[in-house]
Formats: sequence, C-alpha cells, structure tokens
Amino acid sequence: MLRLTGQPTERAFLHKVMEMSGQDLLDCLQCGKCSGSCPIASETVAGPRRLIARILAGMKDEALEDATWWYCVACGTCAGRCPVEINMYEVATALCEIAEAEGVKPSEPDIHLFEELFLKSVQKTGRVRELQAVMQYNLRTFHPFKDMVPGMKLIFKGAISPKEMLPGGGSDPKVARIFSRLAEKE
Amino acid sequence: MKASYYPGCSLEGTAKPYDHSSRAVCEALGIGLEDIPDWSCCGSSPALKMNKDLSTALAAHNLALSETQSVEDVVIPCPFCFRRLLSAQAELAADPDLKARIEGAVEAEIQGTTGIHSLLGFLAERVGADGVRKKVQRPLKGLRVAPYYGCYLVKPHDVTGFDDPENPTSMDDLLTALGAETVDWDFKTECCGAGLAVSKTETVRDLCRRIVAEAVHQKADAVVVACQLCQANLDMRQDGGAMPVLYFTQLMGLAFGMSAKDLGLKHHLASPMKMLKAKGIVS
Amino acid sequence: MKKKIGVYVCQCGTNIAGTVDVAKIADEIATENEDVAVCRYYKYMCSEPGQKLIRDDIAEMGLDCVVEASCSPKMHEPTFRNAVSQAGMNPYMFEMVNIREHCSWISKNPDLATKKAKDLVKGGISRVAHHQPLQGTRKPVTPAALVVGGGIAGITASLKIANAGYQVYMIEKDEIIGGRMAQFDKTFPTLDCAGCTLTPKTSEVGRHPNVEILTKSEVAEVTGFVGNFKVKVRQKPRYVSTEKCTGCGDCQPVCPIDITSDFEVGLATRHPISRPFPQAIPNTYSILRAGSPPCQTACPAGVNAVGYMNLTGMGKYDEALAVVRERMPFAAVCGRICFHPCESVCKRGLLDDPLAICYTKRFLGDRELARGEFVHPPLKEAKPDKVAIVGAGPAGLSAAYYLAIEGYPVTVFEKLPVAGGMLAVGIPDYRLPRDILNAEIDNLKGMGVEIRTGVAFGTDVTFDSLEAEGYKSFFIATGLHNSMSLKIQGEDLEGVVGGTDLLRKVSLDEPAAIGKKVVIIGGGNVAIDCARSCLRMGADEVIVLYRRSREEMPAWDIEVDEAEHEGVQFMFLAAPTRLIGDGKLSRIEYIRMELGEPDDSGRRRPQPVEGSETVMDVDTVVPAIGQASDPDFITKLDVELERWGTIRAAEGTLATTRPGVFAGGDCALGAASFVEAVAHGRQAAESIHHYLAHGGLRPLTPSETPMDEAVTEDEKRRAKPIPRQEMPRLSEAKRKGNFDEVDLGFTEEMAAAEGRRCLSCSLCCQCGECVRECGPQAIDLRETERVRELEIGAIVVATGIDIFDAGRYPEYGHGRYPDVITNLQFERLCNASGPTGGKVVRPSDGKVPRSVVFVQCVGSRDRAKGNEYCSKVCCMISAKQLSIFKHHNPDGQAYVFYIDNRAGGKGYEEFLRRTIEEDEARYIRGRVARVFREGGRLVVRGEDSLAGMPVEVEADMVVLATGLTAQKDYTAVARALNLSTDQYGFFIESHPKLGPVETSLSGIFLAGGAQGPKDIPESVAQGGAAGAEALALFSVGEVEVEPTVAGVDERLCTGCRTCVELCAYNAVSFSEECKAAFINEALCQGCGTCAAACPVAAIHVQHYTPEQIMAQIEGILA
Amino acid sequence: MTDYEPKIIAFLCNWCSYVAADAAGVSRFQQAANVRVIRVFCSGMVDPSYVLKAFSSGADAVLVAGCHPGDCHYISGNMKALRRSFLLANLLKEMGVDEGRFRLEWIAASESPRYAEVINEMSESVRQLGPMH
Amino acid sequence: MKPKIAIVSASGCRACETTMLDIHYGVSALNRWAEIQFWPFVLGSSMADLERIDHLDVCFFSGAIATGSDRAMAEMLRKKCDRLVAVGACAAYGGMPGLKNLKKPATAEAADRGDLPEELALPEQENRVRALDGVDGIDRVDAVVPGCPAPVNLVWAAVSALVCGGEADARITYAAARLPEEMVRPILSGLGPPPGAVFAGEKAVCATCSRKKEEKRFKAVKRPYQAYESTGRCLLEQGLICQGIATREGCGGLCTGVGVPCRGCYGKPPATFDPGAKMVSAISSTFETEKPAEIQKIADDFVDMTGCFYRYTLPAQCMLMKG
Repeated sequence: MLRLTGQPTERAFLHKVMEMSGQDLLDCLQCGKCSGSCPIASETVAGPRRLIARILAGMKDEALEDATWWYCVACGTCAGRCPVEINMYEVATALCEIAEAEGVKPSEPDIHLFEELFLKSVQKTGRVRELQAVMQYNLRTFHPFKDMVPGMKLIFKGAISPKEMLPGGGSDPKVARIFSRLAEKE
Repeated sequence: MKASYYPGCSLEGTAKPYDHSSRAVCEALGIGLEDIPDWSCCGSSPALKMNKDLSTALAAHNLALSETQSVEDVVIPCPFCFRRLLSAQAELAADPDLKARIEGAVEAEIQGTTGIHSLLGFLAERVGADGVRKKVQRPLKGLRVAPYYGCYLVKPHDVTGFDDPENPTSMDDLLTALGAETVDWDFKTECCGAGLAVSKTETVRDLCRRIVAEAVHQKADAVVVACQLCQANLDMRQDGGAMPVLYFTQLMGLAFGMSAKDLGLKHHLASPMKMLKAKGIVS
Repeated sequence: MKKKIGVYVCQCGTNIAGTVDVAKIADEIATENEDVAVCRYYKYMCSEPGQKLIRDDIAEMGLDCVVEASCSPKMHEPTFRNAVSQAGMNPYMFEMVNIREHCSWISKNPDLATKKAKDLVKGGISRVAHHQPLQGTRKPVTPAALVVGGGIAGITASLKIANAGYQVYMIEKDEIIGGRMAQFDKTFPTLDCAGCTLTPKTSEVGRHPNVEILTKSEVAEVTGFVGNFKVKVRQKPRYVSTEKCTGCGDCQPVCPIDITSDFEVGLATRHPISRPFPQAIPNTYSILRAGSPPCQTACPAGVNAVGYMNLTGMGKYDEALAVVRERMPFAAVCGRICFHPCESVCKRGLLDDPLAICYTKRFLGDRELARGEFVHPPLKEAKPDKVAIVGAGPAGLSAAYYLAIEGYPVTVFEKLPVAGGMLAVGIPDYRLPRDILNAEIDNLKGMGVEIRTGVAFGTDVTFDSLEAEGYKSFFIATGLHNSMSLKIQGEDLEGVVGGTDLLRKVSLDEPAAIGKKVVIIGGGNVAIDCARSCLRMGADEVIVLYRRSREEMPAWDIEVDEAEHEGVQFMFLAAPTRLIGDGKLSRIEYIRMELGEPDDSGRRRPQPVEGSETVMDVDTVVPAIGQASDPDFITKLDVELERWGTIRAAEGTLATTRPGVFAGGDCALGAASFVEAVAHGRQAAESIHHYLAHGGLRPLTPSETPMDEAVTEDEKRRAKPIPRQEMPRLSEAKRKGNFDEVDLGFTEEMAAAEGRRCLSCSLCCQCGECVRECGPQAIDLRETERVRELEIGAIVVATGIDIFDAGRYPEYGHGRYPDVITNLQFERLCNASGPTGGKVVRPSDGKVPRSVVFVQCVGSRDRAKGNEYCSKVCCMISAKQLSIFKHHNPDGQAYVFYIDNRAGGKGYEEFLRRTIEEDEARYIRGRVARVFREGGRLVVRGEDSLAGMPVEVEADMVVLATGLTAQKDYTAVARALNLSTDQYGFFIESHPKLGPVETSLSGIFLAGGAQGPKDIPESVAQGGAAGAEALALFSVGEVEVEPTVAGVDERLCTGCRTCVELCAYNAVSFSEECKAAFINEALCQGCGTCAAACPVAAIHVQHYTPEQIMAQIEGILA
Repeated sequence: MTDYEPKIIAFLCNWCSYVAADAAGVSRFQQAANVRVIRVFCSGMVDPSYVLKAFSSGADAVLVAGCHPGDCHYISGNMKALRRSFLLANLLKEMGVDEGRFRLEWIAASESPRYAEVINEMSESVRQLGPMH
Repeated sequence: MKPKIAIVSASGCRACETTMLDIHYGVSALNRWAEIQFWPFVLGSSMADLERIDHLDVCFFSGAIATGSDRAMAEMLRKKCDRLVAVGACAAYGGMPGLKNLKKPATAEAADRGDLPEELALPEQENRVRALDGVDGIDRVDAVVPGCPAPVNLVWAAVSALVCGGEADARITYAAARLPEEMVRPILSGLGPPPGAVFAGEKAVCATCSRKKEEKRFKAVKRPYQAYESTGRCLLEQGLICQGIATREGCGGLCTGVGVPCRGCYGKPPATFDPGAKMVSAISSTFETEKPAEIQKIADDFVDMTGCFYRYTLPAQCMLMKG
C-alpha cells in the first residue's frame, strides 16, 4: 500500500532522478509506447512505462530494484518514439548511480557482474578483451562451459584464438588514471 | 580522402573480419585510414549504464586522441562506439561544467570539432552508391540480402542524426549498387539484444530467432549487418544456423573482387560459402 | 483644474489578493496621491455590487475619471466602461490596470508583486488625468455576410443568416461544399447516416435565394472594419459553367487523365473533370487544374504540350495537331528547329528523362504533310478589313495564319524571292529541309493568305500606297537580315562574307565562293550553321573562333556536338584583331583572350591577353557575331525606334507609335528564336483583330499562374515505365557533301509511347476531349482566375480542420502498407458512394478483414510531433467505426489501442460501453509502438499497460485514428483576415469562456474546427452562434466605430510628408490646400505609426496621445 | 546589489504580445516582477520619445514587443518599429545606455512561454547590468 | 520713463550680442527707446556696476552658463530685472558649448586626480554647461529668442515687444518675423508677450522651407558633397540629414533654401518631447527596406547622432543628458 501524506519529500526521489538524468519525467503521459517499443520488456521485465510510473509514484525501492533498467541495452527505440522525448537510457544510468551510491543490491546480479567485469577489463588494459571477460563471467557464474559449442566452432574456423581467453595483455595507464580521477571526485 | 579510424575493442577481438574488410574496402575506395593512436575502449554499454561521467570521459579520451591527428573526420565501424563518441562530443559542447570536469579527468582539452561518422554513414555520404558502383568488379547478381542496421546507428535519431530510425535505406542503396537485391523488411532496426548476450542469453536468443526467421521468410540469402555485436548475436543465436550473417563491408569487398578468405567470410558460424558458391559469387 | 479620480482595486477573490496586498495599495494610493478622491478595494469589482460601488461614487462624489485595477482589459474593459457610462461618465475617462494576469498570476513574491501592481496603478492614475471624453462615430452596417468555408459549421451559419433575410456569400476552397462531413459515412453516437443529415442542408444552401456560393475561392484580402468590410475573393476557374452543365456526366469517360482522388483520400482515382459524388453541391462538374505546367510556362509561344502529348498518347493525332496549332501554326518546322525550353523544365525529367516534346510535335506535322491534308480550325466569317503583313518570316506568317482564321483578308509582302524569312534563308537544309517549310507555307496559302514575294516594302509598296489599296492595319515583321560588323580592319576584303549573307546565299543557291580554309567568327547558332554549311560546301578546314569558352557559347549544345562530330574545329578564347590581304583576304590576325569578372549578363567578360597576337593563313572569314536591321529600311518607316535600332513596339500589344501599325519578331525583339517570333505573330494577330474589331488596344489576356514544380507522389505513381524514345539519325558517313536531313523522325509507335510518358502534371491537360463531348457546351478551358470584390458587414470564418499526416509516424507504416489506413479512409470504405460501394474490405486484396486494429492518438497528444493537444473526436470515431465494422462483419474482431478514452458528450460514454459490451471490442490501454510485417502478416505491437505486458496483435487491417490539425494554409487565411492563431494554427477566439465565437476583430466570428478540434454537434452549435452574432450586427443596423483614430493638429503640421508614405491603409494624405497632412478617419485603423513618426508631434491617436503615455510612464516610475 | 530590482517598461502590442502576456499569466508562467507593461495598439505606435522618456524617468530597461514580421495586425506597423529600433539603439549607445537595456522582440499571441522567457531573461540580464546611473 | 535694460553675454561666441548691435537702426535706435544701464561689451560695464544697479526692466542674456561667473551674473540679473530674455541658442538651450557635457570637463578630471594646475582653476568651470533656465537660482526665463546666432528680425521683434511697447512700426516687424498669431495678439494689445514666449514660429522649418517635398523614402545617408541637387527637392529626401523636420521654424528656411541642411539651431518644436528621438523616429520610419541587415547598414551610417541631433540643445532638450 502506498500511503501519501503530501510531504515535499514524497517527490524528492523523482526530482533527483530527473536532475541526474536530465529527463523531464513529469511530462510522461503513461501512454506505454515506450514499453511497447522496448525489446526487453516482457512478462518479467516491466518496461520503461511502469518504471517511470514507479518513480512518479515515489516508489523508490521498487524503482531501484526494477529489472528494467538493468536490462536496458540503450537501444534508444523508446526515446525515438516517445511523444514527450524522454530518453530512458539516461534514466537507467541515473538509477544505476543512485543504487550504487545507496548500496542497493543489484536486482540482476548476472548483468551487473558482466558489466563490472567488463569495466575492470577496461580499467586494467584500456581496451576490453572480450573473450577474457566472457570466460571470467562464465567461471564466476559457474557455467564454465556455456557457449562451448559455438566457441569451439569459431576456434576451429580460425575466427578466434583460444589464447585470447587467457588473462594478460598490456595496460593503459592513462585510462587507469581516468578511472581513479573520477573515483576521487566522488 | 583521409580519415581517422577508431576500430574499437571488438574489432581487435571477435570481429576481426569486420576490421579487415573495412580497411580493405576503404583502401579500395581511396580512403586513407589512420588509426587513432593508443585508442582505448569507449566504455561501451557497461560504462554508460553504471557511470555517466566515466562513460563520457572514456569517449572524450578518444576524442582528445583523435584531435591530435591531422584529419577532420573519425570513421568508426562499431555503431556503439560511434554513438558514444558522437554523444559525448555533443554533451561536452552543451555543458561547460561537464566539459571542465571531463577535461580534468582525461588531462586534455577537447575542441569538439571532429566530424564523427559511422563507417556506413561515411561510405553512404562521402562515397555514395555511385562511387561504390564504379568500383564493382564482380556484381553480386542473384544475391538476395536482408539489410539489418541494428539500433545504435540510427537510434535515437536526435543523437545519431543518421538515416531514418524506422526504415533506414543507406545500406540498401550501397548493397543495390553492388548488384545485390535487398529485402524490404520491417526488422532492419529491431534490437538483437546487444550486450545482454552473455548475461541474458535467452532474451537475446528470442530476439535473434525472430529476426532471422523473418529473413528466412523473406527468402533472403543472408542478413547483412553493420555491427559486430549484431553479427555475433544473429550468427550465434539463430535457429538452424543456416542463415549467413555478413558484414556489409564483406559484401563490398567481394564485389570489389577481393577473396573470401581475406574478407574473413570463412569465420562465421553460419557459413555463407556454400550459398556464395552456388550463386557463382565465389569460386 | 485638478481632476477627481476614483481608484478601485479588485481582489478577484484570491486571484489577486492571494499575492498582491490590495489593501496596502489602496491605503497608500489614497494617502500619497492628492488627485485621488477615493480609493477602494473589493472582492469582485466586476460583480454587480462592485460595479455599483463605482457608479455610486461617480454620482455622489462627482468623479472625473476612474481607474480600475483588476484583470486584463481584454477581459473586462467593456464591462467597466459600461458601468461608468451608466453613471453618466464618458467611457473613455476610464483606465484599466491589469494586476492579475501581469502581477498576481506571474509572481510568487507578494512584495514584488504588490510593488509592481502599485506602480501600474500609479501609472493608470497619471494617465487617466490626461484622458479626454471621446465619442465614437456610428456607421451603417452592410447587411451581407461572408462565410468562409462550406463545411457543416459554415453551412449552419449561412442558413441562419440567409433565413433571416440577409445576403450570404459562402466561399469554399474546394469544388463542392459539405466539408469533411461529406466524406463521412455515419456519425456518432447515433449512427445516423452523415450524408442523409448533410445533403438536405447542402442542397438548401445551394438553392437558397439569399446564398451565393463561390467555389474554388479564397479570401485574398480584407480591408475596412466591422459592418463595412471590403473583401477581395480570388476565384479559381471551374472551367465548367454551373449554369450550363446539366450533370449528365458525358465528359467524364473521355478524359484521358487519372489522378488520385482527394475526396476518396487516395483510395480511388478520378478524372480531372469530375464530380466527387452524385449528390454534391454545386451539382455540376468541374475541372481540376494545377496551373500552367512547366513546359507551357517555358514555351515563349505558350503551346500546350501536355495537351497534345496526351492526345498523341491516345493516338488522336489530328486532335493533338489542333492543340499545337492553337499557338503554333508550323508543327513540322517547329518540331525540327525549336530549342524546346519545354523539355528542359519537363517534370518527367526529374524522374528519368524529359518527354521528347519537340520530336513528337514534328511527328504530328510530318504525319499531316505525308497525308497531304492540312488541318486548321474553320475560318470565321470573312471580314472586310484588309491587313498587310510586311515580311514572310515566322512572325509574319503566324500573324497571317491567325488573322486568316479570324476572317481577315491578309497579304504578306516579302522582299526576298522566297517566303519563310530566316527559316528559308538562315537555316540550312540539313536542319530544315526546304520542302517541309514550303509545304507548311503552302498550307497558309490554302487558307486564303496571299504571299507576294519579291516586293520590297518602302520602295515597291508603302504605307500610303497600301492604305490607298484599302489595307487598314499593318504588321511589320521584317526580321534582322544584316550581319553585325566586327569593327576591325580589313572587313571589306574579298573573302569576308557575313554569316547571314552566307546562309542566305546558300539557301537561295546563289554563288558563295568560299575557300578551302574558312574561319567563322562567333559562338551562336548562326556561327555553327555557317560552319556546318561550309563543310558541306567543300571547305577542307573550318575553324570557329569564339572569344569566350565553350561553356559560355550561346549555340545549343547539340548543334555544337554535331558540328564537332562533323569535323568543325573550335578555337576558344580568341578574337580577331585584323584581317589582312591585298584586296583579297589572305591572313587573319587574332589575339588570345582570358575571362575576367562577370558582366551584367552574368557571363565572365573576355579580356585580351596583350602581346598574344597570332597570324594565321585563311581563305574565307565569316563574321557571325550577330544580326542587325537594315538601317536604310527601318529609318524610313516613320515609327519610333529603340536605341539599339529595333522598332519600338509596346509590350503586350506590339503597337508601334504609328496608329494601326504593329511590329514584332526580330525587328522589334532583337535577334530571338523562331518560337518567340511565332509568339509575336500570334500576339500581333490578336492585337490587330482587337484594333480592327473594337478600334482600340487591349493588353493580351493574362497568362495562367505557373504551377508548383516539385514532383508529387501522385505524379510518381502516374509515371508509366516507358523510356524516352531515341531519335533515329542519319549516319555520319551519309552526311558529307549533302544537305540531307540528319534527324529522321519518330514513328507513330514512338510518338504515341512518348505521349503516354506525360505525367499530365497540370492535372487537366486541356486536350479538349471533354469540350468535344459536352452537349450543352458548358466547358470553357480558357477560363481564368477572377478576383471578386464584395461589400460585407460580417464575416464568419469556418475554414475547418485538416487531418494529421499519418506518414509522419513511419513506425505505423501508413503509405507503406495498403492495409494501414486512416480513419478518414475507413469512412470512405464504409460509405455507400465510396470506392468499394460501402464494403469494408482490405485495400490490398479486397478481402473482408477479420481482425481490425484501431490505433488511437495518431498525431494527437504528441508533443514530439508538434500536436500536444487532444483532438477530442478520435476516441468516438474509432468506437463508431468499429461498430460499423462489426455490423458489416459480425465475425470480425476489433481491437483499440488507446491511452485514455475520452467520451465527454451526450450519449458518448454509453455508446462507447456498447462497443465493448455488445460489439466485444477489445480495448487495450497503451499507445501502439509499431506496426510491422512478420511472416507476411501485419502485426501491431504495443503495451497492454493495464495488464503490464507487451502485446502483439495480428491484424488484417489497421486503422489509424489520425488527429485533427489546423488547415495547412492557415497562415494565408490568418493574414488575409488579420486574425491571430495559436501555435497549432487554430484561430484564437476573443475569450476562451465568454467569447468562443468572437475574434479580437469585431465583426469577424469563428465557427467549427477552425477554432479548435471539435465534433459535428459542437461545430453546428458554433456555426449557429456565429450566425447569430452576424444577425445581431445586421439587426442593429449600425456600429459604433471606436474614436481611437489618428488626428492632425494643423496648427503644428509642417507638411514634411513623413507620415504619408507610412500609412498601410492610405488613410494619410497631404492636403495642398491646408499645407498639412489629412487623415481619413474612415480608413484609419488607429495603429499610430504616423503619430510615432511625426517629427513635430502634430499627429496623435485619440486615447493614446503622447501626453497620456508619457504620464503613464512617469506615474509608473514615480 | 542583491536587493536591486530593475524596473523595465514594456510596450506591448495589443494584438500579439499583450495577448501573450495575458496568456502567460493565465498559464501561471512565473516571471520576474520587474516589468511594467504599457499596452499600445501596435509596436509601430511606440515613439522613440517614449523610450527616452522611460529612461529619463528612471527605467532601467525598455522592451518593445510586437507581432512577428508579416503578422502585424496593421499590416506593417511592426516593420516601422523594426526600422526605428536600429537607429534608436545606435543613439542610445552613443549616449551611454548599455546595449541590453533596449530590446525589440517579436512575440506572437501564441507564444506565451516565450513571453515569460523573454521577460525573465531580460530581467536577469538587466539585473546583471545594474542600475542605469 | 524709458525702461532700463541690460545686455550681457555669458560663455559663447558673442555673435548674439553683436546682433543686438545690428538691430533696426542699430544701437542708436535702441537707445531711443531704452536706457541701457549695463552692457559690458559696449559700455565696458563691470560686475561692480551691476551690483550697484537696483533694478532693471529687461535683460537680454546671451551665451551659455559654463563658468562660475556666468552663473553668478545670471543669478544676480534674475534678481534685479523684471524680464530676463534668453537670446540665442546658447542661452536658450545650452548651445554648442553644451556639447561639452558629453565629456567630463578636463578640470573636473584633473581635480579628481588631485593635480589641478593653478592656472586651470580659473575661471571656475561649472561641471555641466547649462542653458539660462537650467541654473538653480533662476526660476523662470521670460522670453526666448532662439537661433545661432539669434537673427536680427527676431531679436528686434523681442526688443520691440519688451522694450518699445506696442508701437506702430512693430506691426510690420511681427509680420516680418512671422510670429504666431497667439503671441502677436497680446503684444499688440499692449499686454506684452505671454510668459515664456519663444520669439519664433511654432511649426517646424519645413513649413517655411522653399524646397519641394515629394515622398520620404530614406535610402542612405549622404554628405552634402554627395548629393548634388538642382531640382530644389527636399534635402532629406535626397539623403542629407536635414533637421528641418524637427526644428522650430522662425528662420524662414534660410539654410535649406541655399542647400545647407538644417542643423536645428532653433531647438525642438513646441509639441515634441526630445528632438533627437523625433529625428530618429521620423527618418528611420521611412527607411526603404524591411530587412534587418539593410536597416542596420543604413543606421550605422549615422555617426555622432548626439552631436548632430542635439548640436544646440544638449543641456536643455536632450532628455537623457539632462539632470
């Protein structure tokens, strides 16, 4: 049950999301064109409209735990069709940053894990080593043999080299500094 | 014509055929590509999702590097890298505070004057169908292809400013110029699931299956893409594994008379070789 | 004497008092300002007790002026003016201060808002002290109304006014009245037949004695003021007389052109001559024409190429030739030598290649010559006045042709031994075979034209001798037959032959001794003709010397190309400086040129390169740099000449300074083309006819407005996939040493194919097929646009709405998939007189759809698409349509994707519920994301936001509920009527609550969708209300004109006339008598531009005088 | 300087800009309360003398607003205002009046948000300039 | 008894004072009607003389108030005389010396710096040059004769009205001066000129200018040497910045008649507020273009508008420079 009392704090979360994302969610008509457009909206993933509805309703916890923004691949389809030009992937970033700052546990740990491994790889070497990141992910999620068959095929065809899966590679100190500088500022 | 070239991480990894064919095609078209020195990852979707400033900074870092080159345009085969760099440049221009913050993080000043192009956009606008047609040595007669643009090239339109997000045609024009026949279908910009491929494989499989099924229904011989992630997803996550998913640069290379091997056509899971042989395009 | 001022401050409930401290202002004003006799505040000043407060104070305290601080004067100024005048005060002694819209409502800071309000009140007090009592003048009202727009709102207004006994002019942009409602099938919520409701009304208007309907008309300009408007109405031609047309429809089947029907919203085609539906009013046919097509506009003679191309396409060659002959007597000649500007602008050229108009015309001419039967219109009754034409060139012969048709006896006098002018002696045989020319000239003789060759005008015959012979009028068309001189040394040497002289000699088979090496000087067509002729006459080497580069050459490209093929050499950027020889030419000296800055003609001016003189051996030099008149002849004509030696002929009439004498062609125009000469000939014939028949001069009939030149979608659809036909040519090997014709001519099949390529971009091609078919002779294709001036008392603007262009949602695929249609298209599918005869079937395959999806809010509630508003009617339209669909197909299933169902109207909600309960329509709450094809089926995707899940519907047909928008041409209407529109283009009413049909301009009222989206009952109600407003004006019979006009203080005016030019209404003039400016108060609108500009402040606008405004400024800032 | 509230005199055309100002109020677009509106029939009615009068009487800025070119209720009064504005601006500049203190704007009846925007923007920029003398 | 009069000049070129010598039969004629008590220029009178005089009937004051002694003299005269008359543009409107107000005086700047040299301190400079009626101690000026210099006919009209009473030959004088009826009537009836009377016309120069006016369409600013006119057409219509449209008449279009654009020495006509604003309005309203860039181009050709439109009137009639 949502119990509203008219306190100004009720809208604090909404305004924070609006400010961080630069998107005017108060314009939202709740027409649902975004969720209809969204490739990942499904029975289980609510889609942008309901996420916005939750933010507008001040349902902060529910919004931060909503799977939608974890799933968001920033395809931009909803943004292009939205009658009030709300860009949802900007909202997703804002929610991710708020969740991170407030220590909310990722509701989609596997997506989170992959993205984290990915960024670690960037931080370490400046460029991401895809296969390495994928292998690490598969190991960490206890599916070491996921996509083994196509992987082997690709190796067989010479498309990829098994060496690329091994850890290692050079480093890019400049990129590492970008990470640390931005971390400092926060 | 000269341009700076930003391959992006994938083109060093799983998408070498895209990299090789892109470089070869540009060379054939007289476009001198010069790699951005010491380029780094643009942050891709993980950075965009998890840390806005980091995402902007990583893109800005590469913008700054490209500004050290003596070329006006950056050409980017990877659509996500393209959109990130383009978007970051616009964000910096619009917000002086952000610019100051990011310039501090990347230890460089950013002029923001670089012309940022996707490879497809660059070829469509600067070379055009007529320019491509002139280079064709082996027209792709009899080849019916389904052009697939994916999301990041065209969406959101106010960010990329390229082609029509619902029904783009620039790749169609290039492929037609090669002598191929293109399928007029409605899945040109339906999402393949992109970066969810590793963590939410089933979601991606559902999306890709549907796209390839429609290509089959339209009697396409191959799906043609301009994105390595689209290629990987569609190639790996389709049913039956019979629908070749090729880079548009590979087809350009073929039409320009390059060999299937050099273009990496043998590296795909769904092999196009049998089909291409049957059409007499490769021997 | 000090004035006693009363100040009243309104609290407006909390609207003002919530922010502005009204009491404080009242207190301070009362104490601070000694002119203020009383200052009060009250909760609602506009209420009766509030007004009474003022009235009582005026009566009791003898106030001189009143200041009211409350809402916007736009809202209540009239109310308070009324109140003070009831108390006996002049209403102009009142001033209103806006402290609501401008203070309380815009600020959340009570201090600042109060301060601002007080300043404004102070300004009002200072100002009102300078007010003067003013009296408006009363003017009679013209008891006639103009209703702009013939939709249901306009019809209602018209009938209300007309039934009350007043004249109504209804102007309608389209060919019929009825507006959008005429396209509908049924209306909600009663499911009445729209036609059955509307057509009795349209026919009532149509036959009402007090209503005059002007179709295809638009308001061009409105001047004047309430009760006394002057309206200019631009009326496009219908081409079919509403009086004569019987509506038999015989014209329709013979029309060769098919265009997309706007009335059927693209679901069917129609002929340009048509009647949208059988019950249409006016119930007669009319013709759609977009204007003069580019080809016809470009043709100097104005030949109707679209007409004859289409007729040729149908195989009607005789009719086609007749169309050519309307403006071009020489088809075969023209088809050979015309430079066809028509083809370079042909719209088909924007798609693939332009039509081969010229060659097709040649085919028509050749076909006629081959059959030996000359086609010309019947000659009119013979007239007695003889006409003499001097010069048998194209201008003279054309004049002769058209005069002969008119019935005049015509004699053509020609100095040369042959007729044809430059056609005979200037154009070589290989381009225009002599027998073709002669055959076409002989045709003229067959019409009774007498051609006397070898007769020199001025010596053999003169004006006097011919007048004595009974000639009443003359046309001088002697051309330019002298070659222009090079003005260099050695031009008189033997071996120098002028270009025109050379061609003449060649043509007349006179000896023209040319050497082995010939240099032609010049870059025009004459130069090229000379060069190619010399080759044919046996020269070994022919060099064309031209002082600019190839790009600047005036000769036609094709001629230059052919010359190059044949071996002519070109030397560009070179000019002769000297011709050298001892009596006989032996060498030529020339100098290199370079191109400098562009000159007036836009071409870069050639300049000699010093020291680059070169000498070359040569046998013959042919200067062909231009043509000149024969000075001996032309100066003796006793008519005024132009500076450059041509005859002065008035533009439009071609009259010379000698009465009865006309001049045209090269001798008046300067060197021009054949087709321009023909145009002149025809003009001269028209002028001479007018001169002889009516004894005066009249400018020629104005030409039609050129049409838009961009290619439309419909034209693309009409373009038949036929390539441009290639002209068969004589092989180069066969050309040497003879003057045989190079172009061999089109075959009949080729010409017909070319004709079918025509897009008929002008819509009606004016081929005349319908005219020939029309029994009552109701069709006049020469009808032109007319401007009517009307005296009008009141104007009702009911221009209606337009439909949002669904193509702006590419994700919905309208225009891409035939089965995605708009709701207006669906109306036509349901309509018994529609394209399917009332069967609801899929446009793609004519099958009955089972699953139909209605998509709401297409172009409504979408800021990104520029329409943020709700279109109000679409929810109900879809409910109605799905209900109709269900009635047609009980097995079908309807789905509606909606955001909110808006059913605010009597019986609307109940109707909507019935569609859910009885028709079992499935309403899915969510805006459609995309319509796409998958596996060959249409799929509609969206979110079912109530269920919280994406949903896809397989659809047989998709109906887009397109929003209502303002008319596309709203700016033009707004400008003509001086009305304001909102950001969407809807006209702004004077007050959203209290003045829904009035505008800011008194005497102009709004009705229907022009003011904002609305349904039929609302439109009808508003139409009635607007009608009543007009009637109220008429029944009073006079209006009070505001006294706020400009006046001149003659004592101060110095007569500098600064003001005179500034007035947009021509209300200011200078009176020589008073030596002062004079203002016509009836014309003055009171804008004050003159007053602001008057350097001595002699002009002021009443009630807006400098004293008043300065005082207001001072008061505010005090 | 913080409590400095500039006074701006705004001459608004009765048919466009005044309507926009009213509509801005009706829509409750918040605006700086620094503008004092004087309603005139047409921007072409505004004599440069009024502008000088306003400045000499203590106004910190003057705004003249009328209909967009081509939309003048009086056909072309706004064009006269446009012509005057340049020479007047030059005169004001010569006499040491800062450039931002005199403005001519086109604000249509439908542009109430723009009206509020212009008012706020102008109030703020004049506030930055400080008092006239 | 003959009225006692004073003729003085403050800062200026003294041309107006010279005009006093030129009136009618010259100074001897004046002497016939009045007793000249104080006239430093001619009689060599000194301030000490003035201090000794108890009462004066009329004072003809020319020149602008630019120094402390100007001010002191003006204030003293105001106290002593019944009718103070401003003669010439300087006394009336501040005149050309008034253009000094566009710049802070060098003395004031030096004083600000604290390095005012001794010799510059004399004579004492006023901070702002003023017209006669701009001085604090002067509550009214009874009559004004504008012009630079004030012309003989108007000066004589003023003298005869104020000094000679309604004598017979005055009627001719007023006709020659073309003074407005409203002013002449009281003078002739012996009431004397109305308070604050301006001895000039009430229209603008155009009213008496002999040039042909056709239509005002201003295309570009021209200098006199650029506009050769032989047609007798209005100078403004030829592109010359002629201020005759917004300048009080009285001169009879003397300058414009010989092809010299009016410079505005009579000040603004009575009904206007500010001569510069009116010049701006009248000329720019007729610019022959509606394109902003072109308007700007024409406008930018007007240089030194202040010095041009307020050449004689800056201290008194330029609203932005007053106070």
